[in-house]
Amino acid sequence: MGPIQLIDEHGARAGDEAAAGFEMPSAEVLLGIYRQMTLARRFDIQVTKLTRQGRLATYAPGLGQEACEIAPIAALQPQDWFFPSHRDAIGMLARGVPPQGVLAFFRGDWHSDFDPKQYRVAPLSVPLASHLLHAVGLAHAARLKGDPVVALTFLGDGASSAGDAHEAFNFASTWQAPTVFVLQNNQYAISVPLSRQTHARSFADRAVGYDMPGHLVDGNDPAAVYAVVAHAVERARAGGGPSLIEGVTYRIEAHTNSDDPTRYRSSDEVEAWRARDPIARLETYLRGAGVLDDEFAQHVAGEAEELASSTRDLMNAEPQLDPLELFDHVYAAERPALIEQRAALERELAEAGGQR
Amino acid sequence: MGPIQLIDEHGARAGDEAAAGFEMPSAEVLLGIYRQMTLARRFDIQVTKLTRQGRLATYAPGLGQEACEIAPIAALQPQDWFFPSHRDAIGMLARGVPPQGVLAFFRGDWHSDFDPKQYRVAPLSVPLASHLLHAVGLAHAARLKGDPVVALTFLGDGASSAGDAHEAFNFASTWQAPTVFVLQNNQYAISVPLSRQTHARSFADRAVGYDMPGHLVDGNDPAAVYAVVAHAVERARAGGGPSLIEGVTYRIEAHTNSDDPTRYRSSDEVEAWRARDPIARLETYLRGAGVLDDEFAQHVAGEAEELASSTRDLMNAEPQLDPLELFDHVYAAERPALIEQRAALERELAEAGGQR
Amino acid sequence: MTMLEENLVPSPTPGTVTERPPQQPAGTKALTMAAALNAALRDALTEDPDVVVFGEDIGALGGVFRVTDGLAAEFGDGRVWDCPAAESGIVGTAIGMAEYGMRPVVEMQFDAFAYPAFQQIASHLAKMGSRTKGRMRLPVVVRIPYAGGIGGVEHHSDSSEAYWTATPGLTVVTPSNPSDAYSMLREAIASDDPVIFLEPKSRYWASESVELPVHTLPMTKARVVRTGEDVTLIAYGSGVKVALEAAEAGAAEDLSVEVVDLRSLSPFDDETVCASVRKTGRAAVIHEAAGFGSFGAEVAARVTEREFFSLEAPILRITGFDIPFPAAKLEQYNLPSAERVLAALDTWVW
Amino acid sequence: MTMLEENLVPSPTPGTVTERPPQQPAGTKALTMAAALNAALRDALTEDPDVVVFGEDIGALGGVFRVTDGLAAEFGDGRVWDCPAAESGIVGTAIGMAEYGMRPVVEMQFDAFAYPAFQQIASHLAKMGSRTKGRMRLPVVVRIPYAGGIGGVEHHSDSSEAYWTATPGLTVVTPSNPSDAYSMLREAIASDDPVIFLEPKSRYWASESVELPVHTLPMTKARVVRTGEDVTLIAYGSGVKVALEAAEAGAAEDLSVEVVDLRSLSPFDDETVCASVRKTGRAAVIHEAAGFGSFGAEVAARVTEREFFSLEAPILRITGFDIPFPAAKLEQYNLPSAERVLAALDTWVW
Ligand SMILES: Cc1ncc(C[n+]2csc(CCOP(=O)(O)OP(=O)(O)O)c2C)c(N)n1
Ligand SMILES: Cc1ncc(C[n+]2csc(CCOP(=O)(O)OP(=O)(O)O)c2C)c(N)n1
Ligand SMILES: [Mg+2]
Ligand SMILES: [Mg+2]
Repeated sequence: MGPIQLIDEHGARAGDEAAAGFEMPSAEVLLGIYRQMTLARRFDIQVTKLTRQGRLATYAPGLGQEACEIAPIAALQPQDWFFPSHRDAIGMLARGVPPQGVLAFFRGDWHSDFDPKQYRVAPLSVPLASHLLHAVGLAHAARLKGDPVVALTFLGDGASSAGDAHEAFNFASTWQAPTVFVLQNNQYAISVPLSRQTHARSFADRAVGYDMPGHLVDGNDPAAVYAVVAHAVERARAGGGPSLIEGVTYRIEAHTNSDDPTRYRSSDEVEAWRARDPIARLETYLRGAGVLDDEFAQHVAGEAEELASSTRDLMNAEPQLDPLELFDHVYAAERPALIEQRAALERELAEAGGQR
Repeated sequence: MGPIQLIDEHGARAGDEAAAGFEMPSAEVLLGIYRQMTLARRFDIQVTKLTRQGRLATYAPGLGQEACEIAPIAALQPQDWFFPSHRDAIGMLARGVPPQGVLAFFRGDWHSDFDPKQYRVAPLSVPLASHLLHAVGLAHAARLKGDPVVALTFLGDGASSAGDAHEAFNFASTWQAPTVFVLQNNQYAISVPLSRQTHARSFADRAVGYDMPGHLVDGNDPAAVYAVVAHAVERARAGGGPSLIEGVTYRIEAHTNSDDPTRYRSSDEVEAWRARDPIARLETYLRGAGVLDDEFAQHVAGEAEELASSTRDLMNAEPQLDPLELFDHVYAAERPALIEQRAALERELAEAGGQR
Repeated sequence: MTMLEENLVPSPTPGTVTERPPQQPAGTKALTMAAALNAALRDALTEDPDVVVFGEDIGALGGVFRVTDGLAAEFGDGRVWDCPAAESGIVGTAIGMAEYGMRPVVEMQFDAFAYPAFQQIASHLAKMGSRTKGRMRLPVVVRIPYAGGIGGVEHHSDSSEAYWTATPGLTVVTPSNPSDAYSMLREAIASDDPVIFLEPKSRYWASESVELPVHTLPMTKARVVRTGEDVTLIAYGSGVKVALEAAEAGAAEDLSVEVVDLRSLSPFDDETVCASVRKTGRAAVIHEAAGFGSFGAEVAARVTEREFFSLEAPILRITGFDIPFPAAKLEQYNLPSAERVLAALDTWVW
Repeated sequence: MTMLEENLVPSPTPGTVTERPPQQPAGTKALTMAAALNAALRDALTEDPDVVVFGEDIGALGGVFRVTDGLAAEFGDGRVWDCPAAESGIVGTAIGMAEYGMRPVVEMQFDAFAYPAFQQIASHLAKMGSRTKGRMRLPVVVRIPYAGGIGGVEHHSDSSEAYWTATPGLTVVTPSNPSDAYSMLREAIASDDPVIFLEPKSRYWASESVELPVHTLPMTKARVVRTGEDVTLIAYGSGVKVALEAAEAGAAEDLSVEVVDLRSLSPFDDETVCASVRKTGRAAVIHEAAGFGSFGAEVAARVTEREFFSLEAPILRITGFDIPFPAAKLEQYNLPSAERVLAALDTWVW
């Protein structure tokens, strides 16, 4: 049985078999996703460009993965939490974290610079799959407190190999913690292809070993991703436990600006996946369904341009960073040693006239 | 579908459905297993007793798990390797490691005191599931060298929760390394029952996520365990890749001498499992099949007593340990610091007249 | 410090040091360190609904050292529970719970079994506070029974403090007696910073007459447990007993020994330690961990940096050898002893 | 030491320090440390069929730092291959391969990503030799690019040496230049003991004129890279460059600075270091890692133990602050610099 699909590659409604009983989301939901994906695409392209220009330390583009990044976020309620990985800047953006908050990490201003509790978004986590356990713990804590909170977290095909992925699946299922794991199978872990990462027929199969639902979804079909994730989220909220969802997609861009994909994959392969663009697919469907017109499309395009230019301005302005702040947050409690070291750096900077 | 069974709880040949296509091992094989199980049982009881008397630092009894411990060893060829866990003293014994070699760890003479290469048995590994990766690595290395070697390793229901268990399953399946994982599900991880360890219907289900064969076996049926493991071993040897086999069994004794099972399980439960004794089951079957007679049984019983008394003598004699040897094996290369420290201890001992 | 008495209690693992029977003053209660820790957890669970306790075998069994004895029955499944045998999972989920406002206290069954959680501790637990500019603090306590002296088998006697003290963002403390155990664990649980709470295994059964709740010195302060004039012995955990024995023996030889119980390894109480060293002019550090690259090196280095000109001799380290911790029957040769301490002091030119 | 020259090579991660263009003497070849390591792996793979190389992205990509560039194509899948992204699995399977007689060289992509392998390294790799009384040695090399200076994001700039040096059973070495990188990696691969091979990221692109194969000092020996009379700077990895810069600047102020490149952290070459300190009477240790509980503490403590009476002043430590490694735009404030070294030396009473 192939991946669940609601909109086929040509933008037409998929057959019942492919839909596997999942319903087409409402026009309103799909328009919202269309808008967020469009904004995300424009943001992503802009940031990738700025990174090439050296404005950011690094950036992991989500280009081509917008369906997996955006649709799950649309399935959350305000009180829910999102635990992103290195690939998920646009997911964070869609969840409401402002560009500065999303990009501080990538520019190298600070490891994270937004209030996780305000947006219910954890700092993006780099150590593969390690954040899955945080999602499980938070979900379990909320459940113990009786709050209707669901934790959504993303991982990649490479991260699926980490021991923490297994421990997270096992803790979540054993505790029946309201957690939804979305595995974005974009075919590569940097340069390592699936065939060297796993022997599984699908990552969704992993769910069997934890007796939790596992769904294999067309990761470039935003409607299918939304339907399946929304189902899993509400199931978790209702006490039904965790789910694992694999979205089959593709990383169109390089892993990061410092990667050289020509060393490990063909441009034909990339072009073939470009043709399966998730945004174009949704747009075709929505226009065909008569719910998306030029006016809305232009309006969203305009928003996207604004976002791009404000992001450009943001990244072109040097951030005002205070090196002395390095000492201020390491501990909640006061530490004499850090007070001394802070003072030492302060003296050094004063002598050097603020420069180093 | 229940666990695979070739001999039912009453010692009768199980039905075809339960056998799931596996064949009854030859009388010769079963007699050999009967003998090893009997020796193991007696050894285990003796060592447990000696441990209670304080002759050993600790011991993790295999009582009741002899089918899972012994039958897989019988399925190995001389060139194959065995990677035991803390529970597997009797498996090591069955593989040919002499009592002193098996017990040095438990008495506290040295962390391991036999030549792994001589017996193709790795030192018993305590950190849960960590040794599974060693088995996978060794199996892969042998395959790269073109040697027909299979690595067999044991883990428990608790160890299945460790990240290393997943990483081992994933590396083994991705590399198609000739490894056989035998998971002894004895219902508890010290005091923690299955329900708090996993939500899986069976651990054999985990295999699905790695697209490797997974077999659920009656872990107290030595014939079934042998048949399934032997099949997996030869499959692996032939290049068919790894398998995961869950044996459903029970830890009759305490976790170790320092455990108090009355705190977490009922004696009724223990007695119910005692009634499913794997040795009695095999004996009934073999006698019914007319291949085991009193003479053989008595002969084996005699061997068992000899083993018990020699083990008793071995453990009652204080080992001759040289504390200076502590410095001799830390590195293959010479270390000035260790030479100094060795000399310092030597002086100290001399001054104290060898005592401390 | 309150008077210490010790009694003979069967250790959950064999080979435990046998100790003097207790004589308890009226009105107070003889309490082992294990019981004191148990009481601290009980009181914290009672006073703060956000405190939860979980780990391996900490429920019905009460922990392999019985530190959590009775808590699961008393507080129920939503507060105290057994979880899968996976330490990364334990610390990782504790982090998530703390992010939702809870105060998890988790147990690593033995020192070496904290290693699977190393990434969660070093890359997340220690860093989340600074990572988020203090917006997301992680009030998690990781309890780790550590060090040897109980005849444990391999991996059951590691002294892992150097790994944690080398990790900025962690607070690392270790009590050496029951009253500190209670007081410091309460303070650790109340702290908004993650705390690595190291429990010296061989001291679990040492008992003391104390009335609970007891509040001793702040968790981060060192304590002079015996005053002396000639030399300062700097110790912590199980090393404090060794230091006190050495001091006692030294007194017989007219050597006046001051003993400092660090209590907190990170942060380090420079004030108390340096004041003592300024007074005595000589110091030695005692711990079970292998000497090379150990925490004792930090103690020697920083005290020397600060008090070089008041030191009459180099700071010595009496530690375990630079070898993996030995098997049960050989551990005695690796553990610091009063004799070894005094012999080391003799190497100084006086 | 052979003359060092440096050139500007784009770092695989942004923000790399830019360096002088190379002038290479005739007959020799300008080689970066990354290229030297690549050559060492190639030569080892060629000479010993039991050597295998695997890890994340070390195949077609050639490693994120290109250290394994071209090896997969040249030696094929059975010798050099990409594996799943799981470090415990990488070290754990390497251990198993070594048990079967192979000599695996594995790469941890960045320092902090070795942490998932912590248990495999501390509880197995380091202990197997002593555990088996030397019957089963583990000739495994774990390559770890470490430290900062390349503008990396979080977890990409940790200095984790203190974790490894505190672990008996490991040999821990770190080259500071291309010729040592080649020579030491060859020696590490040939060693029957497990070696943690720390590669200072910021030096990958420093180049040197050298003819291969080059055999420098034994891996476990320190080297005096600059002689001086007034003070000894003890450094390793990226700190050597800082020390040499400080020495150069010091010379301008009539301060005669001797610089020792440790090369091996464990074992420690007491002989070479103490001889230098006896001569100068003053010493300072330089490293990027946070100072508290650092390897620098071991250096200061052991040298003081041995040379207390030849020291005119306490051994200083010029290190990173006691904080998690900062974000790219702030790392410069945390990294030791020649100015900071000289300023520290000024705090001594001369
Ligand atoms: C524990 C750990 N090891 C290694 C890395 C380095 N690394 C960063 S991204 C990456 C590949 C991840 O692949 P995948 O999970 O498929 O996510 P993708 O980048 O494809 O979105 C690796 C190995 C890391 N971040 N964490
Ligand atoms: C990494 C690690 N954590 C904790 C322990 C302590 N421990 C020893 S045995 C055990 C339970 C193991 O249960 P299981 O895997 O089912 O094996 P069994 O003892 O039942 O045979 C635990 C938690 C350990 N050995 N390793
Ligand atoms: Mg991927
Ligand atoms: Mg079990």
